Amino acid sequence: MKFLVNPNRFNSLTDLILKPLMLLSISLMVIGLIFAFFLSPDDYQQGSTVRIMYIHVPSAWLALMTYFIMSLYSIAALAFRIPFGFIVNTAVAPIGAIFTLICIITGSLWGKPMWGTWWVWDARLTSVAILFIIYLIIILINFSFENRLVREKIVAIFVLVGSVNLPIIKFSVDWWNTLHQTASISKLSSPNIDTAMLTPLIIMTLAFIFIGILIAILRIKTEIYIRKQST
Amino acid sequence: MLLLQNISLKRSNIEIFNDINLSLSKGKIISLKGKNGSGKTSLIKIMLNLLEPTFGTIYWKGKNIKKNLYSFYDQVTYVPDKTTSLKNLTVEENIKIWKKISLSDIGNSQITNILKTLKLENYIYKKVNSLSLGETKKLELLRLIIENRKFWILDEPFTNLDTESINIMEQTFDDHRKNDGCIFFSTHQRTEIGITDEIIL
Amino acid sequence: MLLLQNISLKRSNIEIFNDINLSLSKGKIISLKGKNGSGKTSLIKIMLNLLEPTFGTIYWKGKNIKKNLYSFYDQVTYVPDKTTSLKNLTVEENIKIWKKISLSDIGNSQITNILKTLKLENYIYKKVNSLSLGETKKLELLRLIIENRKFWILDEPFTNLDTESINIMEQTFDDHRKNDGCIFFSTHQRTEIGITDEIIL
Amino acid sequence: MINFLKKLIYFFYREYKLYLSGFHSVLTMITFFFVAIFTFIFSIGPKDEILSLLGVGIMWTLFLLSSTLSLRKYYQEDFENGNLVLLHLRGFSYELICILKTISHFIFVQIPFLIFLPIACILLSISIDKVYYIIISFFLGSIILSCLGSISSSMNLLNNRNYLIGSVIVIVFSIPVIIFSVGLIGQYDNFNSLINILFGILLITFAINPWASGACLKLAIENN
Amino acid sequence: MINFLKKLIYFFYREYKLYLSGFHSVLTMITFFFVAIFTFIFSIGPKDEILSLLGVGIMWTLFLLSSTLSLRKYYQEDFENGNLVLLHLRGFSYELICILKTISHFIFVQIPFLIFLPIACILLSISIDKVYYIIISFFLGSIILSCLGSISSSMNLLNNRNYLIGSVIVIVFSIPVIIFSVGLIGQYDNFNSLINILFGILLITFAINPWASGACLKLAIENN
Ligand code: HEM
Ligand SMILES: Nc1ncnc2c1ncn2[C@@H]1O[C@H](COP(=O)(O)OP(=O)(O)OP(=O)(O)O)[C@@H](O)[C@H]1O
Ligand SMILES: Nc1ncnc2c1ncn2[C@@H]1O[C@H](COP(=O)(O)OP(=O)(O)OP(=O)(O)O)[C@@H](O)[C@H]1O
Ligand SMILES: [Mg+2]
Ligand SMILES: [Mg+2]
Repeated sequence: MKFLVNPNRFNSLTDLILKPLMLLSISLMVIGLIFAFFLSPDDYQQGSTVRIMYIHVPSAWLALMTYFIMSLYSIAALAFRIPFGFIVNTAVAPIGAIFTLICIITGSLWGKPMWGTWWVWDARLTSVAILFIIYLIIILINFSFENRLVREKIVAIFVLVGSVNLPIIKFSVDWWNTLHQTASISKLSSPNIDTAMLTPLIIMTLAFIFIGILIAILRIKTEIYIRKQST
Repeated sequence: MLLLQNISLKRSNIEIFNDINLSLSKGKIISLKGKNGSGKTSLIKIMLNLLEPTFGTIYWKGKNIKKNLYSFYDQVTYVPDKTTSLKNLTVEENIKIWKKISLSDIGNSQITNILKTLKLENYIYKKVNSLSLGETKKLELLRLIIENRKFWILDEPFTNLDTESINIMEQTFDDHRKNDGCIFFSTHQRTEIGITDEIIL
Repeated sequence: MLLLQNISLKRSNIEIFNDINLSLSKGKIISLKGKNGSGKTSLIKIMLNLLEPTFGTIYWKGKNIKKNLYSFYDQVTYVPDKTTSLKNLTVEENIKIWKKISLSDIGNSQITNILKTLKLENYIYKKVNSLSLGETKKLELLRLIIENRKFWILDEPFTNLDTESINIMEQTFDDHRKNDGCIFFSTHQRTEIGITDEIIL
Repeated sequence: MINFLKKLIYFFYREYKLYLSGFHSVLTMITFFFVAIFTFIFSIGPKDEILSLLGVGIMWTLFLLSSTLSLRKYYQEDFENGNLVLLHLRGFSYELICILKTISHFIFVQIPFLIFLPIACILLSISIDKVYYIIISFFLGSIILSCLGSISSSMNLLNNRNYLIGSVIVIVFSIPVIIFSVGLIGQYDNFNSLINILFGILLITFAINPWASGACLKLAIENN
Repeated sequence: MINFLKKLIYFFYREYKLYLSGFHSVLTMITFFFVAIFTFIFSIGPKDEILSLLGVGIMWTLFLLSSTLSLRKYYQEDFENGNLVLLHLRGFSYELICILKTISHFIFVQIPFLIFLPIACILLSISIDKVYYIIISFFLGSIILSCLGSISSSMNLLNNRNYLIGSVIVIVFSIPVIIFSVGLIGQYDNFNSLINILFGILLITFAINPWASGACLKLAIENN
């Protein structure tokens, strides 16, 4: 598992898996989209708007997952002085931001027919919006500060402070009564969702994960390269 | 007293200078010369522990300077190359603030005298940003007298001064050296003071 | 071409100078000397119509300068005594902005050449606020070449420059004069260029 | 003539470099805008009726804030480093500088906000059919703010205790503008007559601005 | 020891002179605050109940936003003209400078503000018995804001292209403060326990401030 913290190992391993990963993620995406748009049934209440779910839910999960990974790496970087953590932070933040943005946009598109408005200040929506702003600020910090050492530290600290937001997002639907759907799929033991809908959802989630990993690998590689250049 | 050992500096990956050794002690005037960009200002900043050298150590009274930074600072007056006087305040206010912050026990009459020799006496109630460049520089140099320390570290102290003021400054430098002071300054000008050592970067 | 007649100036009720007469015309280098506070900078500002003299008039091509201000400005490059380059931008961006605003038709290769002779070629992607003082001054003086006008009006152009750069500047001045240009500059330094006239305030 | 137009364009290019040293500066401004909206919502609570009541006020306040925050970029920096003089020598009269600076302030500070205004409206539960009115009134209002900002920051250059209140006076002057624009939102019936008043104010400030600011610039440069 | 105390006093004297000579920026802040309050009053209309309900939240947010207006006085000027270095050489460690600057920001910017607070309360029809609570919470909150402002403006020294990012970070961090302080006003019963939380936040920011800002100052000076 050394490749998770060591740039050289990371580079050599990812060189190997990059192409297969690319193939895998593209094909999963295609299959998933076919399933989502053609092979899955309409919801009896929501009609075909339910198909938004196949994008909304995976991107939401990935937005959270990305931030979670960033928090782990920030701890690694700050507490155990593993500089690779800073690299990951810098590289991965824009990916998380994009996923969050997708989640918010699809959510609002879904919200208009379902709730009658694009936006409400309900706990989950608010906390996701804050997540997006946190991502944005991280990106902006990376752009604005010239001194790399400073920039990295500020980002890592910021990520850690911001991570209190994660449980709020996750459990907001349980803690406060909100408009938003409570967890129905992620109850692993008995997901109360039809398998015809579950299959495309799972495929799309996998596709999102692999695409996320793919872009992350590419970005981390560039980041490693940039740092090698500058020293 | 102050000893620089094997100082080297890189800035943005370009080597500025390498392996500088020098020492300051009382009764010396050292001038620092070099082309533009040769690192004079940087060396002075390193000397004052404002900039970390890439390599090398600085000793003050035999100990690493970081160990007793403030005892060193307490003996130094630094006049940077840029204007530091507060522009929206008058000359008098600037002098007053500076006198107070450096806990100087210099008398008002003495200050008036110096203002007179420097021909600044008519400007005490003027704001600094309506002084001419040379007058501002003189005000900067006034800090040497106000703070009344042994070590003077100056970055291009003669720019914008007219010949007469330069002469006065050279006289002051000489007096200071005779009073057991030490002066380290960078310059592009040829000066005729009793320089005891010249460093060329 | 430019004629100053009976110019006097008071600033905050103190008389700075009185009854100055001078004229600029092509092929001349005029140096302006004087003590600190004698009004060199003020005279230059008056000449550029940036400051109203207490008394006296300025003529440009026989007409009062206020009548055809911009035709005069169009022939002048002014390098003030303070840094004007934008500190947060790089050297290259500064040059680019300046080139565009003055609608200069000077080629990039020529600029690269000058940057090389001034030894600034390694700094083009550096921000101005991380340059040394001398390097910044050189960048300022680069405007003379970029703008490519006949009249150069300079306020203390040699401060902070090393001897080598001063020589280059003097060479440039000489070339400019030979090309029918006109230079008016204030300085405290002794220079050895072909000064045709010296005004002492 | 073509030269003159070129010069104008390069002036804006320069301003662009000064205001926004890249895309991330724009992004920061917009983030600032949204973070501020969030803060308001956290402090006054997310009740729809209240939000849509306060929404316009919130947005106006933020507009006012952002234009106050950016006042330093107006003339201060260029004045202090002598660039104002250099621009003048390159053929920009003081009045022209003022006009161009006002326009660039509008473009580089206010426009990014105006673009994201509809999203802000969604967040503040302002119904979509009002957005049209809001955008028009903000458009006019922000030009007025830019003009007023120009006057105030040029007055501040005079750096003389008598003129200290420059920036204050101008904020105060923006009160009627705000009253009108806020009032405008409630009254869609006589929207047109109100917008005419706003337009009138705009014309007046726009006409006064180069004249007043130009005089201040001239004076400031003389005293420098 | 006495020398040290003298030095501290003279430091404040110096700050006093600086803030006084730039008094218009404080004045700008206060006018901005009031104009914004007027804006809200106009957009809500003089409905007392709503006003007094929302008043505290509005004041808090405006307070926060207007304190971003004064951030330039914090370190920027002293950094640019080299005075930070000179003060350091006169025996003020970077951390000490940060503490003193924070205190003087509080004294010379926030206190004048706090003085005008009761007037704002009257405008927003907040009943007089609440004013006491409001002042206490604003008092604590403004110290927190001063600390956060110090951190953000010292961070801004490290980036000279994007002057807003510091403010954005500060605002994000102060959202919890606002939530607590606004919540405080509604609940006079457990006022004490809530004030304790605010006090806790105050202590934390006050402890982090010299450490974080000091490090930024040191780095900024090295890179200059
Ligand atoms: C802008 C608005 C929205 C945002 C920001 C948002 C955000 C999120 C997030 C962050 C998750 C992942 C939660 C988790 O992992 O537990 C999620 C899941 C989900 N969202 Fe949304 N959402 C929005 C609108 C909607 C709408 C309008 C609907 C449909 C009515 C919806 C339906 C769902 C469903 C069904 C899930 C899966 C829940 C589960 O089983 O875990 N969302 N949303
Ligand atoms: N903050 C900085 N960041 C990066 N490089 C810098 C910085 N400051 C100075 N430099 C570079 O370091 C070199 C030395 O600069 P320094 O200011 O020490 O020169 P100097 O000898 O004082 O020159 P001058 O005679 O022009 O004042 C220059 O090439 C300059 O470009
Ligand atoms: N803005 C101003 N307001 C009032 N008086 C001023 C102003 N600027 C300069 N002065 C005064 O006018 C006199 C001449 O100033 P000026 O800057 O022209 O001198 P100078 O000859 O350029 O001096 P130096 O060699 O020091 O640059 C000085 O005594 C100065 O104090
Ligand atoms: Mg230097
Ligand atoms: Mg001068």
